[in-house]
Amino acid sequence: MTRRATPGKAARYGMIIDLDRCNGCGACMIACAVENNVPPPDAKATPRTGLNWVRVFRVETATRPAFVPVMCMQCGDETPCVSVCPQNAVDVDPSTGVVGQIPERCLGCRYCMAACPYQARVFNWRDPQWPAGMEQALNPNVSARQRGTVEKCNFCHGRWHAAVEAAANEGKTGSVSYTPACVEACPAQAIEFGDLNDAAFAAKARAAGAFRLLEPLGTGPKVYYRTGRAEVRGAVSGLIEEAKNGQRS
Amino acid sequence: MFPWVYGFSWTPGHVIFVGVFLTVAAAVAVTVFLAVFRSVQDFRRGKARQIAWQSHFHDLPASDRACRHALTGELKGRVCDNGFDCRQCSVHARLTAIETAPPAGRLYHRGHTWVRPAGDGTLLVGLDEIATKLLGSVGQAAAPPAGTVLEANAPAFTVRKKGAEFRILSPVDGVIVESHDGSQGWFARVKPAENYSDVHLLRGHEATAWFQREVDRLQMAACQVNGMPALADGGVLEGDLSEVLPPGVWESLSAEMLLDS
Amino acid sequence: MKIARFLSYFSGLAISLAAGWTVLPQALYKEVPQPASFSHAAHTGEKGGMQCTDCHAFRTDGSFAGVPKLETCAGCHAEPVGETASEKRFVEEFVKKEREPQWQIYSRQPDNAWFPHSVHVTRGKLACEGCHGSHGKSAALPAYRVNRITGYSQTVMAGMRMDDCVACHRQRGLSHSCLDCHK
Amino acid sequence: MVSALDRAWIPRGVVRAPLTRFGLWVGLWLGVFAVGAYAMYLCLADGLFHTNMDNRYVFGLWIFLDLTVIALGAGAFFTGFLLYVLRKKELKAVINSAVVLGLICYSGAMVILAVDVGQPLRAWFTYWYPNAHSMLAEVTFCITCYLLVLCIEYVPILLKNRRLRGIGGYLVFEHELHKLMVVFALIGTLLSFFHQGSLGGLFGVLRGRPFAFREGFAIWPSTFFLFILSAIAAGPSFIALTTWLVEKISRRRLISAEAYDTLARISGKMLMLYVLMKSLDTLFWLNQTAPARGFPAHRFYEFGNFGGWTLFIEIVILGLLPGLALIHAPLRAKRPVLLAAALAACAGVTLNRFVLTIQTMALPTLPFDRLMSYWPSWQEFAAFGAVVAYGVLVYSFSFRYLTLFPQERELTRAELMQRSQEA
Amino acid sequence: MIRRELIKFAGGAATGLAFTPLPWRLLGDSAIWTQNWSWMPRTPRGEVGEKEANCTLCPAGCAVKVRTCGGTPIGVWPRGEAMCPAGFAGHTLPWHPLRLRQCLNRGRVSSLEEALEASRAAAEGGLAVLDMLPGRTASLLHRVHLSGIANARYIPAPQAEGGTARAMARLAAGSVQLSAELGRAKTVLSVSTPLLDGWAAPRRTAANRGFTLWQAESWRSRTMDLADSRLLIRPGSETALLLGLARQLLQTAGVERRARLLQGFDQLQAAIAHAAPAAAAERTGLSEDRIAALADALLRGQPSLVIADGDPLGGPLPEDARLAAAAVNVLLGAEAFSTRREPPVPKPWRCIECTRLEQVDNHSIGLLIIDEPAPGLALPWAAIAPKLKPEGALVVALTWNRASYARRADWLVPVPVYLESAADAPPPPDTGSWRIAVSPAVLNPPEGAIAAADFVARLAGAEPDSAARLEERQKLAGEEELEAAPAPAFTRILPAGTDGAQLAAAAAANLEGPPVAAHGWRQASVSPLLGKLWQEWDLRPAPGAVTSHPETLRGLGWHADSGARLESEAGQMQVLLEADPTAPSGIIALSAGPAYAQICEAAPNGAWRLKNPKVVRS
Repeated sequence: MTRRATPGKAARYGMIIDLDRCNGCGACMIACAVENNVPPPDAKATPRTGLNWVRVFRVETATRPAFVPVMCMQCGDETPCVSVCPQNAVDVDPSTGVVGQIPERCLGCRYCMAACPYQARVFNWRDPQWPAGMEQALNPNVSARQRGTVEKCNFCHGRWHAAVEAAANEGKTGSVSYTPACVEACPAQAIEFGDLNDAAFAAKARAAGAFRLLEPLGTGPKVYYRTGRAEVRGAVSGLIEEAKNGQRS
Repeated sequence: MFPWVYGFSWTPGHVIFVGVFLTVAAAVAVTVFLAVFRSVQDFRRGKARQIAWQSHFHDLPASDRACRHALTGELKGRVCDNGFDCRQCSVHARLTAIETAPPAGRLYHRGHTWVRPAGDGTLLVGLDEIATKLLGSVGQAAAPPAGTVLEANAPAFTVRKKGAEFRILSPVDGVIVESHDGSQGWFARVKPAENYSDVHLLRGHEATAWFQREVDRLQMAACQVNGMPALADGGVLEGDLSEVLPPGVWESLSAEMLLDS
Repeated sequence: MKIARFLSYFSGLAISLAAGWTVLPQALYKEVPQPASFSHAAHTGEKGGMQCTDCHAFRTDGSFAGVPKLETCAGCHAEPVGETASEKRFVEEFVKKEREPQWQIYSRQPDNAWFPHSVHVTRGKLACEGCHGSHGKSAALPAYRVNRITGYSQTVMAGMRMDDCVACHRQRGLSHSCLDCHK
Repeated sequence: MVSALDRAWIPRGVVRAPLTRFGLWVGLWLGVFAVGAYAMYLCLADGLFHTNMDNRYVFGLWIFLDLTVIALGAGAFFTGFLLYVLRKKELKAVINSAVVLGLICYSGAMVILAVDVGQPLRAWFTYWYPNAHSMLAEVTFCITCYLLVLCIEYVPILLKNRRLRGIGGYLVFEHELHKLMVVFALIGTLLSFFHQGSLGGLFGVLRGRPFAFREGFAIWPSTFFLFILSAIAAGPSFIALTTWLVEKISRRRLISAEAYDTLARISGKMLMLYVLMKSLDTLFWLNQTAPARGFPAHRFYEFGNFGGWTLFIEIVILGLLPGLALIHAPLRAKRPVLLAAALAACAGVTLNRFVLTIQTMALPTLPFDRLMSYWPSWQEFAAFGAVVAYGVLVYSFSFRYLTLFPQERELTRAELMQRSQEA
Repeated sequence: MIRRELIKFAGGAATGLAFTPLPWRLLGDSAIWTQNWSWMPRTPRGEVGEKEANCTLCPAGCAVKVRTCGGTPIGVWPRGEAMCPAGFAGHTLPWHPLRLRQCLNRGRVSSLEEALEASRAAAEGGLAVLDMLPGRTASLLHRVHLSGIANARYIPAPQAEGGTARAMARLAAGSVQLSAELGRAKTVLSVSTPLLDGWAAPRRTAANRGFTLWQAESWRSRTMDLADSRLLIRPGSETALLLGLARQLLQTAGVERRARLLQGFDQLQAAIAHAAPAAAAERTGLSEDRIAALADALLRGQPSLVIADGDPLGGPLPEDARLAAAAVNVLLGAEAFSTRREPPVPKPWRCIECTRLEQVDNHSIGLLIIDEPAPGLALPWAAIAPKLKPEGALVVALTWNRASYARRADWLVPVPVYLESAADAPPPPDTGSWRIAVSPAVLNPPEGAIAAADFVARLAGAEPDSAARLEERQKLAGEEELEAAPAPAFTRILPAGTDGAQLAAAAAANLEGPPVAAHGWRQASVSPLLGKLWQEWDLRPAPGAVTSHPETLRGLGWHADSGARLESEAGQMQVLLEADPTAPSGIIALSAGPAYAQICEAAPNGAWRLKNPKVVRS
């Protein structure tokens, strides 16, 4: 259910993550939490009820373990979460390709979380709490989400807003370029962010060795992974033919 | 949901979805409104009491709804589905067409009341033997005053006794001219309405066969409570039952017989 | 006898209609006093001679500064300039004690809405009056009424809600997808 | 004074438990309801962390039992359909009980959904900004409509009460409404056809969950039709079971053997049809749909506790066997066999709902993720206990003060006649 | 009749209500209310600006830019180089739940003046300043102010980082500060040191490290995962491995010829006499050809380097391991070492000498001032306690939090933290090139907070002007970074007085300890947000997590995912037992949070040791 896009200005943002560079330090997870005002864990939080918009999996392979950051893939075709949300709280944004999760309309039925093949959506099981006084240090470009609503990575849409605002200040229109928090935070520059509509970036995304998670499901994810190690590709992509040579524990 | 709401979009899927929902909601609303409208109509046309009896009748167990002709053995096991109102009953019309004896003596109504034309064009209405047995003479039971309008099968008056109340159905249409304390057996002299017909009342051999069956029923209902003086030879009980029987039993027994469950 | 039967029904109907249409709109809003009184007319009139942008300016990074801070007022009002009592009170209460006045903002949008003035004013060339009405010409601050349940001011609930923004975007054929305005 | 009032409200010609025993029974279930209400308050006021659900198990005990309760509540619309549309007269004995059961199941499910949703105050958004493609939006619309229809069907039973009958035109309105009952039966069937189906569609459309995803006809996945079939199969069995249970508790004979037989026969036929369609669908799914999406069958069943046996039990033991028992007349005549088969049919539907909600969540989709297990917290059990208690209370009061089983007076009298012959 | 009228009236009112805005407004407004709950925080409003700074939370001192909104920091982002996860949450340190905001005297709120008086009174009995993060300008200022106080000592807390470089300094000619220049090394052997994980290494990741890494460790650490070759050794067998390696290196002619000329060659011979390849293999658990392959790789991959510092929170490696590592480095020619260039100190500052903790004799400190400026710094209390006077000793903790040393201190004085006052980071351990990394004051500290250097200055009656002095030093040092000077020639293999046999004996002695590999992640305690990595996700072991192979757990009778208490003579801490099938069996990996140091003993050889540890099911 997407409204008319501003003509000639649509971007399809995507990411390329180089699994050979990522060393699982977790800087992207903390930077993402700071940028998007995600509350710190409360006493009873567990890895299964925690709020993380990007999660770095450790994947055992025959040689060295690989570290795989998994976030919302902003699926382009047949977006599973958009078609299931009963009140249109989820919508593919025409001008950026980002799948928008609007907490103000979300009524917390969590059906989109069941639909997401990447489990990239998390739920506010309790009221978010920050240490006293820390509200002054929250990011003004992102609003805090209430208890009982779903939230997910939106490619740091707060930064897209800031970029649009800056471009407007100089009178420019059209699609803007900006850097999400995890891309800026990665010490190994393992994550690349760009517009899949622009040929160079798209070519790099579809270069040899690049693959997408759960591609045969046909949801059209926009986050590409790249690795030179066959056993990592087998273990991470789970595709039948690669799985043979990559040992899966 | 509606076109002026922000999220509305004219895609076929959306329009069909909302359309079906609105039509179903409308259908439900119309049906309920229709039911209410018809009820108001019935009220206006005064058919309320009639319908009340009809729907009440449907609740009675099948054995209480035996057709008069089943009693006399003409129709095996037929159950009346018209609230004992044989006036519109096609089966009855077919059967009585054969037998045309003029009504002589008392005509009985299934609610245990009888009617007897008193020479001067009025009708005498009274409780039959079983009803008087159960309720004692109508006297104590404050028969309806003169001037009340009676309707066949509608409650003529209510008998309140020992904390229980039973309504007595009126066998005829008409206006009460004179009421009586029942010591001579009748409790009201009624001027019949113009379209009065006593077709639905039992007479002659029907009455006797019906009366016999009512006695069986009375006896069977009475033996529901053990320790009751059961009559070995099937003779009729003596005296006023309301004194003899314990109140709980008497009350359910009378309700049984007067078809007021 | 017929009307009498429905008398109580219609009286109930009348009372609830009256209550709903008159009492509710007033009861739903509560009035919050402004910390001090302020007259736009006095400042921008021929006596004051100031421009809107003297106080409501854009910052260097293009974001809109909104209501001026105390030091902007203290610039001219270190000492009472005019002779009105309210100005004298303002100087004693706030300027002398350096206490930042907590102005109630009429057009304060909720936290989840992103309204960039640079897009609408700097690039879009929209006039302030378009959304804010003639607030700039008012002689005194109108009463600030806030909705008890939602916490939005009456100005926002009346004319600056999502439907109003979307209507404007639709007129101009601009995109109004969720992520355009929600943050 | 109270016992007199109580006696005045109990319909004549039937025998009910003495007020003390009934009061005890109500007190017990009120206690269960109170505990559950407290658990619901905790979840609504504090937050859903009181449950053991998490970002993987987004649906837990509540959604699983909701689906089961609504599937078993399908007895209401199906009995109504059979009685009013297909004129199966003997079902007149159970129609009132079926309607009350349906009302309890659906209203209970709605209450639990209100607690399960993170922001219940925004529930009306689904009506105001509906997403036509979402199965959940369709379920929400249909269930609320059908709940309305059920309430309308419950009204005549209520107005038949001995005391209410006396007031004004109630009986007249009841009579007129009864004449229009056919319309409500048809609307009920249409609505139930869609929401039972959509509840199945909820999981069939999940492109992201190959374990649950099914292709189907137009926009409806095959689980849409399977859910309807299984609900129709389980509905009559559930009514037979509940009637037998009420007979045991109240120690009165309520419906004739012939009514039992009809219920069982229809349930059996539907069950056989369901088993056939379910087997076909499973074969197609295991060999064609899932492997095409990169998920060969072994990836679903290689984990210890959710092995292939769930599939076998669901289709064969709780599907085929009860089906055969129910369609075979002499077998069906023996009451214990009928009851066992009915119970098995209901258990089969429950297991099917369990597999589609809990097992779908348990299985990992990402190759490097792992199987996770889940056990509900006491708040979840207590909250559902409250709904069950609410149901039992409504049923108990309806059974005591309204005539749910018209044949009961007939049977009681026949029993007395028999007893008097022997004496 | 009235009842019927009432019902009718209510019915009329209800239908009327449906046609008023009341129910619909309530419905709409209550939904909007759920979007603006009063207890949800409102994000700050104001101008978003950026300010260049350096992160001073650890010696790496990464270049950062602090994004502010209306003057309050709302995020710290890398400026050019990389940053570790904790750096991104550094700006929330001022609001850390454990933050100390007022002076406390044993829990009672008091004032700075009272603290100063009590300190002056106790100072007569001998003043000592224990600096938990030495090498900063503030450390210099401590030494400057202490020069004005009679028998005052400045004690830098022993750091794990740079241990090998300090050991190498004792082998080089002339007293000089050395630094392991990882930038110039081609092959590195890291022994139980988290080289790629928090050892001042945010800049160094698996992809851009520029050298081949051999990691020798006794648990499956993150560096082990990312290393090129992995050597799983038994806990405590570091010295045995290094001596075996030395013996292997001496097989090659060139190395032996050069080594003969150096002093202490005979002590080395005595030490490696017992380190026959079979013995070394048996002690470390590696195969002989694995050690040979290691030696061969180090020789061919010159310039190569061996680092055996140990873990910042798990405890430094024993002295003998560092000496053995130094010896191996000398055998390899140690081209990768360089002389550390210190930023210049302004002429008028006269500083007293540093006294190492071991040199301080017992019961000699009347007033101990602990300067703990940043989170994640640890030193066993058992090492400090004996130094205090038995009676009348006063402990003043100038600390940022109410937890770590606060339990032991009589006085707690709040200090400004990162971004609350101008401060600089100590020199980085992995490079000799010099720079000053200063973090400016973006926020004002809570009133009542005083910089540690100013506290000591006021104690000494001097001017509390630490900010001005930092600026003075920064101006003096100028902006450009001076390259590291080449390392001086090495005249010895083992320092004078090291008895070779004693070194070999120590190698054997270390093996008796419990098979516990203590390791810690210093950045974990910077902010609760770091819990995202170990509590809300399992990317890192939680502080206090005991992880080992399921069989090992079963063997010890513990069952996984259960809480327990680890007790030793010096104290106890809460632990969580976790089973990890990919962990090496027979070894217990203890993720030491800040609490671990409190329950350790400081062994004479500098390592932290758990005195007869017991695990009690809690």
